[in-house]
Formats: sequence, C-alpha cells, structure tokens
Amino acid sequence: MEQKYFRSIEELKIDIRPEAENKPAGDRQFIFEMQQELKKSTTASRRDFLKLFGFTVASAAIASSCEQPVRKAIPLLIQPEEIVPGKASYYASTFFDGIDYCPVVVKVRDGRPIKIEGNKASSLTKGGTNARTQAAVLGLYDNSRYREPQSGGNAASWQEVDQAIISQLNAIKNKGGKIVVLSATVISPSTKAVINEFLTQYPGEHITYDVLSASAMREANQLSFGKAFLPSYHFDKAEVIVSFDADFLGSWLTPVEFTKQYSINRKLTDGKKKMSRHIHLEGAMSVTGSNADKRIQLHPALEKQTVAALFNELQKLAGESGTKQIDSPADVKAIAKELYSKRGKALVVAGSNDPETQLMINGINQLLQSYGNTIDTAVHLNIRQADDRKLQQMIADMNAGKIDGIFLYDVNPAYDFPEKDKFITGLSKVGLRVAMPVLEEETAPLADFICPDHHFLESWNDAEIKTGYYSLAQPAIRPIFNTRQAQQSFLKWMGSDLDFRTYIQKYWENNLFAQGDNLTFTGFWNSKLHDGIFESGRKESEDFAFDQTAALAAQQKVKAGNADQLALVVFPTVAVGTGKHANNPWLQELPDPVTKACWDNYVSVSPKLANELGLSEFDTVNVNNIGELPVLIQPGQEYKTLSVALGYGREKAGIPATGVGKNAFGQISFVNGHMQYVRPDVTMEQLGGTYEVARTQTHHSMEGRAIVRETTLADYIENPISGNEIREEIKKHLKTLYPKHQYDGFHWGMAIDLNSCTGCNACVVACSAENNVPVVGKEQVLMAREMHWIRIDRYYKGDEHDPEVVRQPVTCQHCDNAPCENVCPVAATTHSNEGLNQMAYNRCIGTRYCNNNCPYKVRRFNFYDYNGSDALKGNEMDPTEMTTDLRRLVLNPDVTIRAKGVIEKCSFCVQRIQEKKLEAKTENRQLRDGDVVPACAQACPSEAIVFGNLNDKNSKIARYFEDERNYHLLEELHTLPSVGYLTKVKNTTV
Amino acid sequence: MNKDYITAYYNDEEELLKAVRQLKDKGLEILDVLTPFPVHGLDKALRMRRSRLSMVAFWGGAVGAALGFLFQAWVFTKGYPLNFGGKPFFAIPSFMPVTFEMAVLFAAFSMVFAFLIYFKLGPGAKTVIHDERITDDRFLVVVGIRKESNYQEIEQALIATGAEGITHNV
Amino acid sequence: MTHSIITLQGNLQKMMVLGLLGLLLLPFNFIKAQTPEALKNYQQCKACHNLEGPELLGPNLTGVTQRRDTAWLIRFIRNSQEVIASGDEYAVALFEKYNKIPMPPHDLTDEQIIDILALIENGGQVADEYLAQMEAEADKGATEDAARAAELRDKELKMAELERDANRNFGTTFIITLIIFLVTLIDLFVTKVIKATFVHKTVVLIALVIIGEVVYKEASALGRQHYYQPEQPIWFSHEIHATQNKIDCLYCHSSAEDSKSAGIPSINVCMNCHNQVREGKVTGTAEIDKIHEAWNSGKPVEWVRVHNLPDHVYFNHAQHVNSGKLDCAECHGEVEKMDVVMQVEDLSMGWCLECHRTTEVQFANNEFFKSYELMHEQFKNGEVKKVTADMLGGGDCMKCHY
Amino acid sequence: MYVSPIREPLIRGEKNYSQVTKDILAPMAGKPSIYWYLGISLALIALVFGAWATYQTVYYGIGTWGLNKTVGWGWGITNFVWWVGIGHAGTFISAILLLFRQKWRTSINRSAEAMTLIAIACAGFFPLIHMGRLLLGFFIFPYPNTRALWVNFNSPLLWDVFAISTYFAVSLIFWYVGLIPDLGTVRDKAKTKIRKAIYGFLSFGWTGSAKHWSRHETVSLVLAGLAAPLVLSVHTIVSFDFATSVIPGWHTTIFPPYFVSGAVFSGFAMVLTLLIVARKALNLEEYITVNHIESMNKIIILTGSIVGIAYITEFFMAWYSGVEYEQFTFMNRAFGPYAWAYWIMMTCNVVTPQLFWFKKIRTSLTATFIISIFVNIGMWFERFVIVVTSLHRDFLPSSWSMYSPSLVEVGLYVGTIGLFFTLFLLFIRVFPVIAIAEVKSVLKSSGDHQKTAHHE
Repeated sequence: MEQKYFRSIEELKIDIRPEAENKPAGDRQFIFEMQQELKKSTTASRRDFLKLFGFTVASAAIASSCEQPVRKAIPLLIQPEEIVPGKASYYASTFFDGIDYCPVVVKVRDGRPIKIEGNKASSLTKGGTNARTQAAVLGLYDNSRYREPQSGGNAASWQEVDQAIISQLNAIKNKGGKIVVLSATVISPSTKAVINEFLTQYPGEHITYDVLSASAMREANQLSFGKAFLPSYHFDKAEVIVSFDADFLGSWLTPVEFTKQYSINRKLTDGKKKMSRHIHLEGAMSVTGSNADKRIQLHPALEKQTVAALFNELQKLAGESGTKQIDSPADVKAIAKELYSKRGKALVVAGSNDPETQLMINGINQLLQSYGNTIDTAVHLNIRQADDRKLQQMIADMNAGKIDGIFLYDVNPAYDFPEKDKFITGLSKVGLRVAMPVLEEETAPLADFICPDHHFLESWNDAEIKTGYYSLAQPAIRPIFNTRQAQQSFLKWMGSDLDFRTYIQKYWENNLFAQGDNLTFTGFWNSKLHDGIFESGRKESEDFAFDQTAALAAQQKVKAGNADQLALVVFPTVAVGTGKHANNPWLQELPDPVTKACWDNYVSVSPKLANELGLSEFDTVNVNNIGELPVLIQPGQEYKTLSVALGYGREKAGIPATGVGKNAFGQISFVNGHMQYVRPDVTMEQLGGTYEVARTQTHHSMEGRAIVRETTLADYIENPISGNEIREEIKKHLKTLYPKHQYDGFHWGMAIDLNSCTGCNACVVACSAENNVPVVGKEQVLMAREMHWIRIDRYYKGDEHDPEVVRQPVTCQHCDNAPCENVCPVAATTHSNEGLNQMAYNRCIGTRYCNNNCPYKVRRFNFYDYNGSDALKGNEMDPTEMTTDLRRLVLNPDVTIRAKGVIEKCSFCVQRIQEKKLEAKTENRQLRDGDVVPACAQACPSEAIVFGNLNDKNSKIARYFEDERNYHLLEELHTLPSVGYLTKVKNTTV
Repeated sequence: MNKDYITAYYNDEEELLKAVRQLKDKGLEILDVLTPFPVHGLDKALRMRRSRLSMVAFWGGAVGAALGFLFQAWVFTKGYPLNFGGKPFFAIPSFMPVTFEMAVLFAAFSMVFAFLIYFKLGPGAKTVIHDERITDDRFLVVVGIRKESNYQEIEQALIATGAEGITHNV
Repeated sequence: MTHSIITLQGNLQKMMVLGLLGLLLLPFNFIKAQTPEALKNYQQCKACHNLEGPELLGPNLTGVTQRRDTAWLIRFIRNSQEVIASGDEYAVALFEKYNKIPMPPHDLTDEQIIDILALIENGGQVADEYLAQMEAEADKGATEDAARAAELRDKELKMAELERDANRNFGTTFIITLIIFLVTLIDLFVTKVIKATFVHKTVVLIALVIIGEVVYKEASALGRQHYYQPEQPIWFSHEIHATQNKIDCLYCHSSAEDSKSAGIPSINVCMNCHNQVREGKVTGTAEIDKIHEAWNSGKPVEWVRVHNLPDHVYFNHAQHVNSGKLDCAECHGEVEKMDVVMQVEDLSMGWCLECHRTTEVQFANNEFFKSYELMHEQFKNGEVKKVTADMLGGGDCMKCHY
Repeated sequence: MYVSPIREPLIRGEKNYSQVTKDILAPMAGKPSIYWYLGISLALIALVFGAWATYQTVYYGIGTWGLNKTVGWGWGITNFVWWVGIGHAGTFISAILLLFRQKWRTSINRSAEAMTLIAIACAGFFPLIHMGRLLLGFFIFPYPNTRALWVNFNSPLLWDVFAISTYFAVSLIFWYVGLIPDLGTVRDKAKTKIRKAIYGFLSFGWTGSAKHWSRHETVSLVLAGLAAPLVLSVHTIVSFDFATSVIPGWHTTIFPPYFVSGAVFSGFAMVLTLLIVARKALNLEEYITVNHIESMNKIIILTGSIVGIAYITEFFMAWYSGVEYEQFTFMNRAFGPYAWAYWIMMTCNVVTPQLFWFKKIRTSLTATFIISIFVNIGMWFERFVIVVTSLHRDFLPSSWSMYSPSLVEVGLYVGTIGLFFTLFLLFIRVFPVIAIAEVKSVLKSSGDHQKTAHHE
C-alpha cells in the first residue's frame, strides 16, 4: 500500500538536525557531491549509483591491474528515520503550471523524486494524470534551470539582490510609482494573499496573463449572470455533448478532470448498455474531435453563425419566437433535436474566446437546462483568470512609462505574448524588472534581476482549483540549486522573515480550518498534508439569475462568415502545450495523438487543399510569416483550415527545445479585447523546399485488417459480440500439437478498453519515466528507431477527407506462445511462470531475431548507446543531454539501464509486480486484485487500461476477459496474448 | 620397412596391374605398391580386405547423435528448464537439427582420424620416399626378400613382368 | 507514518491497560519477567545505558520505572522519535538533555519490554532459577549443537581461506606450468636432451590439464570478487561489535528487514554509542577518533563496498531476510567472526540458482502462497514434499533481472 | 572399357601423367603474373574498406546501419545467406557428383571446394558482425558456466551455429583429405628446401602406397556420403531462420528445397564466374574444358528452373492459403516499394538461365560468364527480397517502415568480397587448383589420346 508522509523531508531535517537551519545547503551540498563524484566516476554505472540510498558510488579501476574497481559506499552523515534506504516514500503534492492542474503523489526514492502519480484522493482527477504532469518530474532535473540569483546578468548572492530590489521598491513607493506583478493564473489562495500583501506595501497591481485565455467566457458570464466566472462542467452527467472546437480532452480548461468524467459514460463493461453521445464541430483535427461519435468539419469563420443557428433551432423547439433565422453550414436541426430531447442531460461547450459566441452557448445551455445539471455555477473554476483587456492596458501603460516596477512570476511574455515586441519595448521602459523563472527562458534575460524560483517539487504551495476544492503542494526534495521560491521572495521583499510554509499554515488556520472537522489544527493540517487534498464543500453564493437578453442580442449581431479564405488555427498540443515544458525531452519526443509527429511543429493541411495547391507532405510553406514550416497532410482537416501547434520555436531554452519548430504565438490576435486563436484570413506562401518531420507512424490505414474492431452502440445493444464476430471464427481454427503450460498462482493480463482510450499519451510518458526508456532524438525517430515501450497506434478509416479515427495502445502482448522466445539463440527472452514474457537484457547479444519475429513489433533495439552506459566511451548518442548527471537523477533505480546493442520492451512493470508481491509476503497475506498497477494503467485518466491476475476469477481483469467485446490482437496466429482489447463502440444512433 | 626388398617400377598402370597379378601368382611377397593415383583393380590384385573405416564412421556418427540429443534433452529438462514460447521442455523436433549435425561431425572426424592414425600419417609424419617420381608418373612394386628365397629368381621374375627398372637395398 | 499515528492512537489504550497490569502485577511479574530472552534483549540496552555510575549515551536505567510509567516507556522504547514528535515535554527535554541523539526504535512486543523493565528493576539480574534453567537448557544439547555448528562454520571459513589462498597462487602456478610446458616442447622438437619422448608427452599432458584448470577458474572468477577483503577506512571489527558486544546485525544494518539494501549505518548510529565509548579494546582511540572527526567535519566515512552485485542484478534483502527468513550468514558467512569483512561466497548466478533450487519457501506458513492453488493441492495430498523457490518460478529471469 | 563415342573428352591435348603434373603445378611455380598482383591489390583495398566498416559497427553500434524498429535484418543477413548459398557448389560438386560418379567433376572440384570454404568464412562473418553485442557473442556456445545457463535449442539461429560450423569443418577435412596426395606431388616436385619442408609437413608423409590409396578412396567416398546430406541440411537449416518464424513471406514450408536449389544455383554461378577467369589466367583450358562449363550450365538450368517454380508456388500458396497477410506481402513484393528488387530477382534468376537451353549460349564462354554474373546478382536480390520486403510491411501497418542500407553496410559487403578474392588468389598460389591424382585417374578413360586411339 502507498505510504505517504505527512511531513516533508525538509521538516525532518529540522526535527532531526537542528544545525540544518544554519546549514541550509546540507542536502543540496550532498547532491552536488554526488554529481561531482559522478563526474569523477569512470566505470561505476549510474544504476549502481542510484541503487543504494545515499551512497555515492565513486569508483576507479586500480591502475595496472584487472581487479574489479573499488566501489565506495558512503552513507549519509545522518539518515532521516523516515527514509529507508532503497525504499520509496510518497508525498502528496499539487501540479499546477498556470494551465494544467493535477493533484499528484510524488514517488521519492533515496531522496530524489523519480515519478509522479495522480492523487486518488482527489474527487476531480481521481488519480488521473496527463502527459505534461507525468513529465513534470524531469523538469526538476532540467539542465537549463537557473542555478543562482543574477543581477544585471551577473551571478549575485540573495542578500545583494534582495537589498537592491528592496531599496528600489522603496524608491518607487516614495515617489508614488506603480509596480505590477505579472503572473500566470494563480489558484493558490496563500500566494494570492502574499501578492496582495506585497502590493499593499508597494502600491501596484496584480495582472494575470494566460497564454490560453478564457476571458471571453468570463465576460459572457458577466453578461449572462452578472458575474465574471467560469462554472464547473460535468461531462459525466451529460448524455449528449456538443463541442464547438473545445478540445476538452486535450487542452480546454481542465482536461484531466474532463477526461475522467467523459470516460465514465464511454464505458460499456459489466453489461452497461448506455453511453454518451459526443458531437464535435471543428476545423482542425483535435484529440477530442478524433474521439467524437460524430465529427463535423466546420470552417472557423462559420463557427459563430453555426452556434447562432443551433441557438435558433433550439429556440424554435423551445417554442420561443422572434429569433434570428440564419443559415448554417452544418445540419444543426438534427443536433438541436438530439440536444433538446436530452434536456437537462445535455452539454454544449465552445472553445472560442469570442464573447458573443460564448454568450450564445450560455443561451443554448440555458435552453437545455444545463445549468444546475451539467453545469454547476455554484462551484467556480479558478483557472484562466486573465482579463485580456487589463493585459493590453498594462502593455500600453508600460510603453507609456506609467509602470516603474514589474515582477514577472511564472510568465514568459517575451516568448509567448502575441505582440511580444510591444511587450519587450514596454519592458525596457520599466525601471525595476524582476524575473522569477525556473527554467532558462526568453524573458528573464531582459530583467535586471533574476530571482530563480523553485521547481514545484521543491516548493510549498496550496491551490483552490475549484470553489472548495483545495490541495497542497510540499517539497519532495531539498532545493537542488541556490534558488528561492517566488512567494518567499515576495515575503522577503516585504521585510518579513516568515517562511512560506508557515504562511500557508497560518492562512489555512485562519481561513480553512474553521470549515474543517474538530481536530486540533496540527491534526487537521497533518491529515490534509498527508492526503494533499481538502474538499471543504464550500459553494459560491448563487445570488444571480440567468439573463437571456445578452445572448439574444449577441445572436442578432451574428453575420454570415466567409469560408472561402484560408483560416489558421493555433493550438497547444498535448505534449509541449504552450512551450513552458518545451525543454522536456520526454514531451518533445511524444508523438502527437493525431499526427503521430514529434520534435517539430508543422502546418496541417487538408488533402483537398493540398491537391489543389499541388502540395505534398513535407513541402515547406510560410503561413502569415510564422516562418518556414513543413506541410503535413491531415485527413479530416476542414478544406480551408490550416493549423499550427503553439509551444515551439523557443529561442532561449535548453538544448532540447531551442530552435525546434517555429513560434506561432504571433498569430494570436486581440479582437475586441480578447485573444483569438483563430485567424479567419491568412496567406500561405509555398517556399518549394522540403523538410522532413519525424513521425512514429507513417502508414495510416489498417489495410482492411481486423486490428481495431468496432461497432455501433445500436448493434452492440442488439448483439454484444457485434464487431467481434470474427473472433469466434478464429477460435474455432486454433489447434495445437503441444499442451498448454499451466500457470499456477499468477497469470498476469492486461485489458485495454478501446472505447475509453482518448489517445492522450499519458501512458507513454509514464512508461518512459517508470522504465528509464531512453530519448533518442529527432534523427533517430526519423529512422524509425524510437524506443517507447507503449505506443498508441492511430488509424484512419474511410474517406480521407472525412475519416474516422481509431486508436489502439499497443505494448508487449506477453504472448503465452511468444514467437520471439523461440528464436532467441541465447535464451535471453523466455516465459516466466507468471505468464510474463521476460527479457534479460544482460543475456541479450542483439541478434534482433526476436524483434523480427514479433508480429506486434513492440520490441525495441538499442541501436546506439543512448544511455551512456556502454563500456566503450565516446560513442553515446544523446542529442537531448539525457545522459548528463543532473538528468540521470530521474532514473528509476529498480530498472536496469539498457546497454548499446540489446533489445528491450515492456515488462508489465515487473518491478512493481515484484514489489507488491514482496509487500504481500511480508504482510503475510494474499495479493489483492488491484494491488499491482503498471505505470501506464496508473497514469491513464480514463482508466482504459486494466491489469491483474487472470487466475483470480473475481478480478476485474478476469471479468474484462470474459466480456464479449474482448479480443486479442492477431489472435489467429495462436500467440495467446495476455493483452486483451475491448471493441470500440461508436454511438452513431440518433 | 626393416627387411630387405627389391623395388621395380613401371610407367603404365595396366602393366603394373599385370605384373602384380603375376607376382602374386608366383607367391612372391609384395610389401607395397606405390602409385601416383588410385589404380583400379589394384586392391583386388593385392587381395586387400574390405575397409572397416565405414564402420568407424557409423559408430562415430552414432555416438555424436547420442551425445547431441542427450545433452539437449538434459539441458531442457534437468539442467535449466525454461519455457520458450509455450513449447514443452522436452521438445524433440527442436533437437533434431543439432543432433544431425553432431552425428555428421563426429562421423567425419572419427573416420578421418582413424585413417590417419592407422597409417601413422599426419602433419610432419616421417615416411620412406622410395622415388620422387612416384607422386608424378611412376608405379612402384616393392617385393620382400625372405632369407631362403632366391634373389636372382625374384629379379628375373620382375624383369619378366616388364619392369622398366629395378633397385634393391641389399 | 500516518498509519503509525493511527496505530499509535489505537494502541494507546491497550498499552495503558497493559502498563497498569504490569505495575499491579509487578511482584509476580518481577519473577516472571526475567526470562533469558529478556537478558538477551537487555544486552542491547547496555550498549547505550548504564544502570548506575557514569552515564553512557542515555540516562542510567536504575529507577527508570519509578520515573516514568510503563506505557510511556513502551512507547518511548519502541519509537522514541514518535514520542518526541508528538510533542511530549518530558521526551523532548530528555532528547535535548542527551544532545539530541535519537534512541533507535526497537521492534519489541509490549511483553518483551515489560520483561526488560522488570529485569532492570532487578538490577539487570536474572532470578537464579531462570539462570539455572537457562544454563540447564544451554547444557541440554544446545551447547554441543552450538559448538558443533561453530566448529563446522570455522572449518568452512578455514576451507574458504585455504581456497582463497590457492586461488591467489593461481597466477604463479600458471606461469610456472607455462614455462615447463614450453621448455618440454622446445626439448621435444629442438634440443632433444631427453631421449624418451613419452616423458615429454606426459609432462605436456599434465601441464595442459593444469593450465586448462587455471584458465577455467580464472575465467569463471572474472568480474567477480570471491574472497574480496579490502582495507576499510576505519578498522571496524564485526568480531568485537557483533560477537563480543552482542550487537544485533539489524541494529546497524537496520533496513535489511524491510528494504532492498541492508544499508550502511550512518555516523549518527555509530555515535549513539561512540559518543561515550571513546576507547576501543584493540585500537585504542585511533580508530574511534575517525568517527568523531567525520561527525564533527560533517564528512561521511567512505566505506569500501565488499559485496557488489552487477547493475543488472536486482537483489532485495527484505525478500530474503524478512519473508525468506534467511540468516545473514547464509550469504555473508560468519561476519561476526571477521575482523576485516571478506566475501566468502562468489555471488555467482549459479550460486543463487543453487540456493533457489534447494531451499524451501515458507509455503505452509505464509498466507501469500495461498495463491498457488495447484501447488497447494499437490502439497496437501503429498505429491510435493517440499516447495522450493524454484518451483514457484524462482529460476525465472525476471525475478532478478529487470 | 566402354566409352560412349559421342561424349567429348574431358581433358584435351596429348597428355601423359608427368605432363599433367607439370601443367597443374605451373601456376604455383615462378613469379605471379601482373594480373595476379592487380587482383590481390584490388581485393585488399576492398578488405580495408570492410575493416573500416567493421570498426564503425563494433564501436558505434548497429545504429550505423540502416535498420530500424521494424526491419531488424537488412544487408547483413542477406549477405550471410548469399555467401552460404555460394558455399554450396564446392561440396555439392565433390560430394554428390562423386556419388553419381560424374568424372567431369575431377578437374573443378578442388577449386570449387576451396571456394566453398572461403565463402563459408565470409558468410560466417555476418551473423557475428550483425550482433548488437559482438563481444558477448560467445554466449551462443553451450559451454559450462557459472550462470548455470545454457542456450536455446529451439532457435534456428542456434541451429545455424551448429550447421555452419559443422559444414565448414567437414568441408575442410574433405577438401584437405583430397589434397594430401597432391601435396605429396608438390613436395616431391619442390625445388627449394623450405618448400620441401613445408609441403612435406602438409602432405602428412604421403607415399602413394596402394593400401593408403584404397583406404583414401573409401574415406573420400564415405565423406562424400556424409557431406551430401550435410550440404542439403545446411541451407535447409538456414532456411529455417525464416521458415520457422511467423512473418508472412517467411513462414513457408517450401523454403528448404527452394533454398537448397537456390544455393546450388548461385554456387555454380560463382564457380563458373571464377573458373572462366581462372582457366584462362592459369592456362588450364585443356583441363577445364567447355564440357565442364556446359555440364555446369545444365545444372544451372535445372536449379534455376526449380527456383523459378518456387517463386510461382509461393504466389500460388499465398493466394490459395487465403491468409490476407500472406497475400498482401506477395502483392507488396511484386508491386510495392521494393518491386524493383523483386523484378531484378525475377529476370536474373528465372529468365536469364533459361537461355542455356540453347547449346550455343550454353557453350559460349562469354555468354556463360555474363549470365553467371547475372545469376549471382539475382540470387543476392532474392535474399534481399525475402529478408526486407517481408519485414518492412508485416502485420500491423502502424509499424511499417522503409529500409535502405548505410555506407557501413555496403562496406561490410564489399569487405567480404575483398576477403573472398584475397583468399582465393592466395589459394591458387599455394595449392594445386586441380586434383592432380584424380585427373590422372580419369586421364586414360576420358583423356584425349585415349579417344584418338579409338579413332584409329
């Protein structure tokens, strides 16, 4: 069972060694030493170094002798009692980077965070995560982190920096100047409080800048409800979901939570016969769109009128009259009927940042009685608080020299602000410029002072993502570098000696404890810190009534759009998102769920348009002066819609990110005060060059093979086997000369529900993190040598202009008759008595025969020395500095690092299986169903992956394998896979 | 050859054959016949036994096969039984190729070594070269001389068979 | 930690009751308590506490039962840090007084602790009849067995050392044989001093055998450290600590029971005792000063690892010590008899497998193995006499390599 | 004895025994010709290229090749199978033709066998170099070790290890046993002391005693008897590498016969390529006559046709089996991205050999030479097609990919060709390229003057 400590390491240090206070660098020192040792170490492998707690294994072969190298074992001076050498401990924390929110549990092994899991205690995410959350741990060990404070570009001590800043602040204050704290959305009440205090002491303004803005929604709600807020949505209560380009499974508001909710109504296991219906209207192909039951291509310019038309249809159905008739490109009548028939169980959302559209959406939801059912206005969603108008005002003020001091916290406008030149010139006019970055970025160098912030895994924090949904963040490691948490800096500059932890505690004691149960506050605090979650059940007062007039007014204003011009959509990918994490190799190498491309952004063009312009794949074009980008022909893309991913084209970042792709933020425009992520009229210039984009999948058709099996809800209800009939046929033909092997005790199996999988890729990153899967870089991916142990195959079905998208996560199938095992000459891969297809890396001589003979092609070969673990030196293949000592701290000590020339593959996370078995043994009990959870299953936000013991007939996995929808991939080969798939069911019924 | 002998050489295998037959009829003791290439019918003329080398080969092969098979069987059932792709541990068909190869290997080597050892041939083996031209175009008959037998008689007999030349070590 | 908090609250009442019981029944308890086992446990206390006279690490123990009530003592002995953490003034004060050296947690049952306390009351003496009884038991075969066992182990160790020396001489043996070999060959073909060639042949044959042997041994020892016995930075004798002072292995290598690695004690563990014990029997102050130096300078001691496994081998101490119920000596040999630690087993894969194939698992006693239904059937109806690790997949690659 | 009047004599020119000896030993005596030097220097250059490629592969890893996650075998295994195939002619000629008492074999078997050995050596190089961890290659041998771990006897790759090494060993002794008497001849003809000493050592003290001869013949015969099934087994087992797998296009039962005939096919082609040059360069025209060439061409027609039928059968089976994957694979071969390779294979292996039906072409040296080259190319592509086109598009389209070789791979291939010619050129300098004794033994029966005697 999971062990979470209610005290952070930091506290422990304080308890156990009072001198820790006056030796703050103690642990950091320790890590540095480890790094130095590492640099010295020649033959000692990194795994050894990580294998034993707090042991620095330095080693040098004794000169002129073939003796084994002397391995040193260096214990800590004082070993904190909670930390058992070689045993992981878990700390609840919270991941929030201004865009993504996810309560997490951090796995700390030997003093180092090595893995992030979702926190099951949260009723919002229920243990789900997404790719970025999973990858966040690698950010802690980013080589491009600022390591100490800087003043005027030179390293300085905190004292110097603080003195300078404080004196300047006072100067500004005395001359009655104004300062600005520019930050991304802050959902931490304590942080807010700190900033407010700071701004009361030094008069100024706190301005929120969200790269992905929802200010239009807030404004719309202001008009509809008289209150600018974001409500919380309940996709789980919605039977019909209509989304106008709202990528709620990928990037819209809180995708992890939404995916959880969404997947609940997509599951048909255990005899469930009901499932939600999802209609998606969009121009570019998004993750969410590709999962929809019905996807309607809609030119962005026509979105508004379509919404209006839908609104109109619904008004008609609701019997309201005097509405505006407007023709629509899509058949909104049908949609309206569906929605209206499911009044109170329907939900309509739009991704647009145009207030009028959002107003009409509000109107629609009102007509559908969504408010109070699928939309909760009493619980507000606290992300995306930015008000774009204010932001523009601030830029203007800066340029007008009205701002004397600016504090940049958790923002990087010099890279991602749409009119970044304006910002930069403005910034130069500001007297006091203080940046508080974590990673190297474009903005910080423009500041006088760089006061590097902690990584979130080093900091204390709290969060209120929704009204009454609190969570805490605590350090899982002592600061690696000489950094300081931003809030701490603010406090310092206010002249307070309070440390932020106590500040938070105080805040909670004063504001939240009252709502808590009748424990002492310490008890309350401890338990909350242990869970990381506190859901007080607080609600906002709903002292407002819905007012339809604004919506109607908006509808009246709608004019027909023009679909003949090229429209450009800029969007955040599920990988690098807005570029904050661009320097994370795991994310850079993560194939996009739709295009399967990585390491670049590109212009997605519809096949039809490509035909017309004679464009072929990888031809380079220039859209609206983004710069030279390759074309990717995207089936299902709306005829005249182009789309380019945000988050690329970093100029000042680490090695992995710098110069990858082009920066598309310039395409975001302010239309009546709100950021627009769509440009209805762009020009595209063909440059005639070609530029290859690395894709992990280059063939997109199933060639009519029964690989991903699917059916429609109607057929399924009629006959649960539908779509899977062929299986019976296949089973009949399976004959064997040899008797089957008996699996006594355990027979591990995995079932993947194709209906729940949204292709979000969280599993891929989780797997990489858990199993030390190397990052190979673009060149190698181009050569089809990526190493991911689990991949999500994506196929297009039907017409290339409007294809249907199906996805299938494929990992080692652990066949009981594994073709790979027979052919290995050295017995490096064999079958365990628990049905695992074992791979003994150290026995492998790399004939690649197993790889050839694997029908699923899930085996991966170390073509080069990707890990720097080779006996021969100087032959590493490491374009992303993953082998640097700092990065290596993320490696999982329980998993061998694979050498050059060996095959590797999914092991069903055998290290976890073994760990849990041992746990059961020591606790003298049987293993329970659900004890063992592989990384992919744990990360999955939609619980599409189920793992367990097939021998245990009551286990969930056994039930899944009994399900009529269950089938095995390429079963006709009689490989007897241990991985089952549940047929995909599309709700096409109306 | 530690005893006295006369050697006679011929230039043509037919003559040699004739000669050998006659000498045999005369009951002379032919110690050896040396030829540049295998002369057909010569072994009959010399009344040689059938070779037993093939038997050596057979038994060698048998042993090889047995070793090969048993070793594999032991490894897979006792030594370290491992489950390969769901195959049974004692998977006879899988053992066949190796068994066969071992059989051939042992057969071939046992026979060749038997041959070499039996005739004391081998790297750098010391043997009497009667005449450098034997390996070129000469056919040589070596007739042994017993104490009692008459030296001239034998010489005559040899000349009678049309020997081109005669030498002797007495 | 939290669950331990909960258990703490849970146990509290229980302990109170027990404690009271203990106090009430003291006189009876007093007799009952002093089992030989208690004496054994008491040895550990003595490492840091005196009864009276000069104080060692912790306070003197005489009259401790008067000073604190049993429940409190039980809590404190079992896990002092917890008590301190819970903010108990007395405990904190104590902690402060004895310069913040935490008393290590002890895994003892309430009864055991009460026994020890009773023992302390009795001035660390065991009532005569129990002593007698103990001796009696000891005499009863126990000693012989022990003696025999010890003898055997000594023999083993001796053998091991012999073998090691033999191995160490491999190099020279090899060279000599090689020279002889070459000389004979030269003589056989060139010099021809000895006429009888069979002499050469036999010599060559023998030489080849020896060389083959050496090569094979060396090759199989390659990359392994059998009989590795490095100099340690501090002359630390397990003989003194484990045998003479009877300190349990797990006192220093505390994590062996519940973690992958047994762990090398951090300096504070050494300091627990050596804060006071400043002079050693053998080395005087020389070696112990090094500890203090490390403690003061804050530079940890750089021990040399004796038992090293390759990176691709996953070994878990908890698995073997805790659930496998193996004795440390099974793999590490009689460490408590070594002044300088030596690796007595070759730690080869073959060696691991050998053990996995022969040693039984706790099949009947551990609930976990209930999952193996077939095996249980066969076990019940006697088809299977003993269940080894190998029979449950202990020979599979991915039990150790992943 | 009866000699069919129509049969052409096997050895031309008025030869007597010593003449034969002189002719055959001629190439070994005296200074090698300028051509020889030219040839060997070219071969050595190729060898150096190969050495560089080998270094790259060992040091930087298989990544220096063009392989990827889907195509795990490329040129490496293609070359391996190709070389093994070539290595079949020699033993086939000397073993099977010996059993069939084909006298014409006598003048070609020696060089053919030498070629076999060299080819096998080249072949053996590839399974080694294609290992990801060459330095641990010794794991494939079942030797007692402290891991208590053996090998996987289910693996065709392991069978290969045994098959190839056995084949090499047996071919070697077969070749050498045949060589012993001739080495005797060389010894006795040797001018210098050193040569005498060396060849004396090598000739195992051969005297030419009748008893030795008769046993020597038995040995040769039995060895032939053993080698014959061995030849067949080797390529059968090599074909198992593919046949026992599950990959469509590999998983085929006709592979063994198809591979064996293919091997003999390519083997003979290579023999022809070499001998047509050799007989000229070493002026052995009278020993390696057009008859020899022609009879070999006949075998090429036969095996070539078998291969052709095999190709067609494969297609038929793909269609007949009704397995969609199988069907796709074969359509993909013929019309997919690697169609060019497929059609090269088809033309070179199926069409060109058929030209040998015409006696004119069959007996024309130049035509034979060209066609033999074609066959070599064709057979290389056959292996390429089998290895690559089957892999690059197998079951799950998501993992489909393309493969193209890197310079390093080319280097390795060229390197082995260099090795092959280096060794062959050395061979003709140090060993008699024709089995002297055997030729002598058939001189009377099928020599020229014997015939002329007839005509009188």
